[in-house]
Amino acid sequence: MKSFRIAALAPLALIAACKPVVLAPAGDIAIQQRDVLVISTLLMLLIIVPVIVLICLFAWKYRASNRDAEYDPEFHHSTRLELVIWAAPLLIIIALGALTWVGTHLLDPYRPLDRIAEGKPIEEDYTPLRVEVVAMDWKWMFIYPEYNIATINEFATPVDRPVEFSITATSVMNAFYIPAMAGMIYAMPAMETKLNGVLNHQGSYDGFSSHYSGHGFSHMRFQAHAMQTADFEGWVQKVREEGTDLTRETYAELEQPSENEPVTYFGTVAPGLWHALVNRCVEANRMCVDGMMAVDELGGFGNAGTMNVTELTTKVFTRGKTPFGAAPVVVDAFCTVLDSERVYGEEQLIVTAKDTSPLRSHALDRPGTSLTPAYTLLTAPSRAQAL
Amino acid sequence: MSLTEFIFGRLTLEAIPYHEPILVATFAGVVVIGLALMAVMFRYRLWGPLWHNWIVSIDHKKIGIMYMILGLIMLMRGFADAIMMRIQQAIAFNGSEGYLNSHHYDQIFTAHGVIMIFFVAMPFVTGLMNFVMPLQIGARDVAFPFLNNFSFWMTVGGAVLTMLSLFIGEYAQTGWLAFPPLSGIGASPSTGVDYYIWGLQVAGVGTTLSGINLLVTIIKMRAPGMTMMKMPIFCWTALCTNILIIASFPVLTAVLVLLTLDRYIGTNFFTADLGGNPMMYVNLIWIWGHPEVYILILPLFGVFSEVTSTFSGKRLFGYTSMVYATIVITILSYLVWLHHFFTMGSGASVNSFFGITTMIISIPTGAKIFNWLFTMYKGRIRFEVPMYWVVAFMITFVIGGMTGVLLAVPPADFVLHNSLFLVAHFHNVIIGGVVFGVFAGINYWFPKAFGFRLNKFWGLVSFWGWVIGFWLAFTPVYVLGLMGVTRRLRVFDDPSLQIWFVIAGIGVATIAVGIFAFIIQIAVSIMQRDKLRDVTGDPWGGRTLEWATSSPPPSYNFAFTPVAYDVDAWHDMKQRNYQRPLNGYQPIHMPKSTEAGIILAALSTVCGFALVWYIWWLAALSFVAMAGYAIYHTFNRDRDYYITAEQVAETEAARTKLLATQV
Amino acid sequence: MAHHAHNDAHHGDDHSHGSFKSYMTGFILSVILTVIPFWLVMEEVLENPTATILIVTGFAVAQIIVHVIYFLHVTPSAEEGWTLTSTVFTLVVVFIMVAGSVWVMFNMNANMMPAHDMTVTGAEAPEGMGSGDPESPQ
Amino acid sequence: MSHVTLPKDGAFHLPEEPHHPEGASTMLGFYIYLMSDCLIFAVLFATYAVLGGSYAAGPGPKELFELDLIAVNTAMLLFSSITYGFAMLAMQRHNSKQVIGWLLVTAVFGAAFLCIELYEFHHLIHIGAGPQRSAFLSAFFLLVGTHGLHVTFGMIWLFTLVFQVRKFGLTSAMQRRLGCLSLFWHFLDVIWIGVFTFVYLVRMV
Repeated sequence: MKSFRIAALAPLALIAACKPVVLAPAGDIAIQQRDVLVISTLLMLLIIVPVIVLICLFAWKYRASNRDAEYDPEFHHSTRLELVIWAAPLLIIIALGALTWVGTHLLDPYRPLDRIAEGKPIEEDYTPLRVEVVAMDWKWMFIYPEYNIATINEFATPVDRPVEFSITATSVMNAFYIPAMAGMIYAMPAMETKLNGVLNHQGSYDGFSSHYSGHGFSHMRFQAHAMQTADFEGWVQKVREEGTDLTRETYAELEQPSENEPVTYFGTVAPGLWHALVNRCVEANRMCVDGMMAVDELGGFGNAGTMNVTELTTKVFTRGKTPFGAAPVVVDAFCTVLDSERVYGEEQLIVTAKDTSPLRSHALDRPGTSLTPAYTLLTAPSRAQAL
Repeated sequence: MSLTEFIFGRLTLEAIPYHEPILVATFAGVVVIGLALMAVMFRYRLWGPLWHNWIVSIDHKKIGIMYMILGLIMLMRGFADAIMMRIQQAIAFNGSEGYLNSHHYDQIFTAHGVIMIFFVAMPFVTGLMNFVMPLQIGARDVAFPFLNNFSFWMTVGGAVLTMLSLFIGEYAQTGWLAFPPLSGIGASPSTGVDYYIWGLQVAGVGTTLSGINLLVTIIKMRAPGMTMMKMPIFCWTALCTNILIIASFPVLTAVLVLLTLDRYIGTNFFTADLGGNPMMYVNLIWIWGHPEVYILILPLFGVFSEVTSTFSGKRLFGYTSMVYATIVITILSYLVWLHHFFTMGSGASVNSFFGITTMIISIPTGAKIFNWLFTMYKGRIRFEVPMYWVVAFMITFVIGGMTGVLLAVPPADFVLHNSLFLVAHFHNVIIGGVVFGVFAGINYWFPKAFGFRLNKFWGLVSFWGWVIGFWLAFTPVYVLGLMGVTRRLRVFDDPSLQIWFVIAGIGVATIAVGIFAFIIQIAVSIMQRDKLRDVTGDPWGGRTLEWATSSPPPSYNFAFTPVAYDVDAWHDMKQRNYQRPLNGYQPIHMPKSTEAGIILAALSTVCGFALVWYIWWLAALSFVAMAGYAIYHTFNRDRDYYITAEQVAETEAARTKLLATQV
Repeated sequence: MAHHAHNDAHHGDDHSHGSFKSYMTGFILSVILTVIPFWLVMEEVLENPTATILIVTGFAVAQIIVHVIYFLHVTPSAEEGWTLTSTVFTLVVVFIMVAGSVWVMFNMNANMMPAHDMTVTGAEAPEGMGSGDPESPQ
Repeated sequence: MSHVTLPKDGAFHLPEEPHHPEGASTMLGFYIYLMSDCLIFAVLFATYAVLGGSYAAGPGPKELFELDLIAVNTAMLLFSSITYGFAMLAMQRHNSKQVIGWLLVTAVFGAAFLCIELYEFHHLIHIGAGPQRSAFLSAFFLLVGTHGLHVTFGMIWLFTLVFQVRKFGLTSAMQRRLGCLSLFWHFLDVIWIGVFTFVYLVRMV
């Protein structure tokens, strides 16, 4: 395919201008993905090329004006030929299917890296650089929990250090993509996706959203810098020094849509911000999504659950006033047990979820179906004690 | 609520985009052309004939032709969008914002996708099936002729709503599948998404009903002797297409209802706050979306089969395996939807399952390619225009198929998804498959529909314009995809990309030449119609029953119900010296035209418009009127008539005379 | 099942309409198949909820089959088998759609929904359940 | 028409116009329409299956559903099914009076069903558990509501047919229409089996 294209376009001498980052990436994961791409292409060319040749050949040879060619209007069935017709693509697909199965599992974005580059396996006590990525309207925020710093529209990592991204979005869907580093993955509100990758060569690479997300989408770009470890420490220091504080209030301002946002640094990050923003409870008095889910898993909050909502007063990009139905609401940060008792009396029990097993894991080693949490029922006295 | 608000809902003067010069110019153009058309219609008193012979007609052939015209008109609109996007992307470099702001540009790419799929490809496909299939099975009409007319006008209604958004309000700025939360009321509070929803809902009703209609026609109305395995292959693909329509469009309807409720009454299906899950929308809409791809391509596979076999002068190679390949594709198309969102992160097991099922589809598809190949083998290929399209299709489509399988490999998809590579891939299969097939079909069956052939020279100009234009336009798009450029971008930073966009722009201009040449081809052919006239009814040496009757066929299609003994029934008849009967005609029972279809469709369009603009009284009124009129229509018992034996004899005698001039 | 309406010249379709006996058979079977699951759930007859769910589901499937045969008159011979074919095809698609959606969404949620594997005890409660803001309770 | 016997002499056309009964395809067409409707419900069931556990810290099924009511509702629909069956049997005997009678009885049961459902919806919305409260309630209201909407249209259709049977008698066209409504009505009952099992019973275990 590529050579075909090159052949087609060589006269235009444009190849020099072409920087096919997907075919020549700088990160080990992207390199492996590129390899899968190239191998699959070659596998398919095994059948595509002969087919194209045959199409041209038959079209030419059996043209009506060529009276020398054999004409056999009754040749419309041949069991042998039909077996070949079905078997040939089948064989290719079996090979490709095997490649797919293995490749998909090995290159699953949730799977931690087992090597930094070809021939460089990861040492045991190695921890990846954790980076929390937020797709906002329309800019990217990167939080470095290890360093307690954050940036807007700039990402840096030491060369050869595996990075584990946790990705979410504030309002609409985006996809987080640094083509030179690793494949893309969606960024969605109230969800947390993971991506593992590494950059093996020093340099600056393009990063952007690859899923359309509204008017400012085109400018939703950032630079990903891969630097030597010492430079990275210096960069962290620079962010600390030049940056302001990322408080919940600053965050609320950032959440408002804006385009072409310049690179911004934050020297400190409010505690619990990431958890709160993934779970949509940065604002005061909101129940976090994970809290809601824990309650739901135990059967909801009962009839008290009809009163723990409050009207949505701030403008939120994801919700709006509809022509019918009441104004949009959000779930309160809970009425307390006392509230519940006041309204519904003693017998209303509050239940808590307890699940010690990890809920999620990486595709290769998901620990069965341990999704059912253990229940702990609290009786009235212990409830009072708990609160 | 004030009185104006009650009467006009949220429709105000501000909804008319007079501040957008492009739209004002377009509007002026539409008005001028519209007025000119009206003037012509009045001048030549064409309203009456138009109304009686076309608009209320329930003749499947006329409805088929009207579908094709609708597709063609909408193709112009969709293509205009394409040109605008290409120009924007070719100039928006080095800090330039181009000439389209994001509000306008985002509407354009959304509208381009929606229009090309729903109002170009679907009408083309439905139109071809409508025109050809009943003729091929030797039927007098479809099973439910009135419903056919109604379905057509519903499709038009959807198109009208979509087009209205140009001049009143705005269209969706969400991409053609309108994923929430972006399409939710919070992020898209204006009318765009509502136009999208109601346009598709109105058209969707038409599509579903037409699917049922055509399916029942194939099941119930085949000529005697035509068992399932003696059906022309186009009818087989039409059968499978309609099964897919019936079994997938309800999903679209339902998922749009969910979105509607989120937008209109504040439910929480796809919001992120109160337990909703936007991923469910993506999941559901692709359960519809993938079969939709096969709805578009399968009938064209049928067209290619018919054309290859006719122009190679051979029976189709491997009829049986072709049929089974079609059936396998039909069923498998329900098992692959997740490959549209591998990168959403459903985990390796799910991804590889759907990746592999997707690849499996390429086996029957590959078998089909080989079948066409071996139909050509030892044939005597006459290179008329339709055959050119077939060869171009085969070469283009295998490459599109290859990039498609590539995208089905999840690790590769992770670097190519949502990129311009993907855009190039689906244009490669949709232009290379659907559009090429439609042009092959139009060139092939045009003489059947109108009694004269299309001009070959302009047909070839159109062909080369499209084929060269396509490769010129989309090869750079593939390259850009490999350069990591994502789709739907409006402006670019990297100046090295510009040259590729410029080449793509030149390619689109070349396609424009192809489209223009097609229009000239039709105009020239009409002028040369006497020279191009075909009186035999069988200009190509056809093999299936539609070529047994006159061109254009009489309203009753066949004076006598034909009997089929072979897959290539007409070829079989010719081989065995079939003599056309010249007497003994019987009166023929036919359904009557009715205006109910267009009235009901017009009412639903009004209802859709009212719902877009929150004009509740009008929505309620038009809905009640619709229900009332539908009930009223059930009281109408004057639905059929007989074409007398004398009238049949007269028509057939005229044909006998014509045929005699030929010999 | 009776087929005396078969090929009735009056309306020309070959969709059978059933007899008194077939309707009553269907009705009585339906009543039985409805009452038992309601009884099982309302009286909490079985200890094991999973067993109850499976049994109730089984009864629903049985009752759907009864309805389709006795009320909708779908048989291999009706309409030359086309109603049966379309029913089977529809069921296959319904199964793919529902099971597929549940499977896909389960995996997505497992991968992406925020973890909520925390134990809510006194000290952590505001952190987990509330907004993390000190003044959270009303 | 494929079942028409072929001419014995191997002729390529039928000398006589084959008997092409009016509306021969209607029942099959309508049945296929029902299958497509079935898929709409399948989507709604899938939605309920996926979102049915998302109460958003609101009330769940155990607080909201009253099985007694659902049992009565189910009975109403089941009775209406058999009475519609009796209407069809009366139609086979060409007794239009009985047909109308049984249709009206069916309508009474249908109306009772709708009233109970409306009462349930009203009650839920009244206590603050409307479709806007949580994804679970959205999915619940939509699934059950769509079924109710179908029953409502079935009722309108039923009354139209009562009127038409009186006006036109049991013509073949009327028989066909009664047959179609019969399919529709029993189809709704089939859907209801899914609703009472998967929406109510299973969630109350």
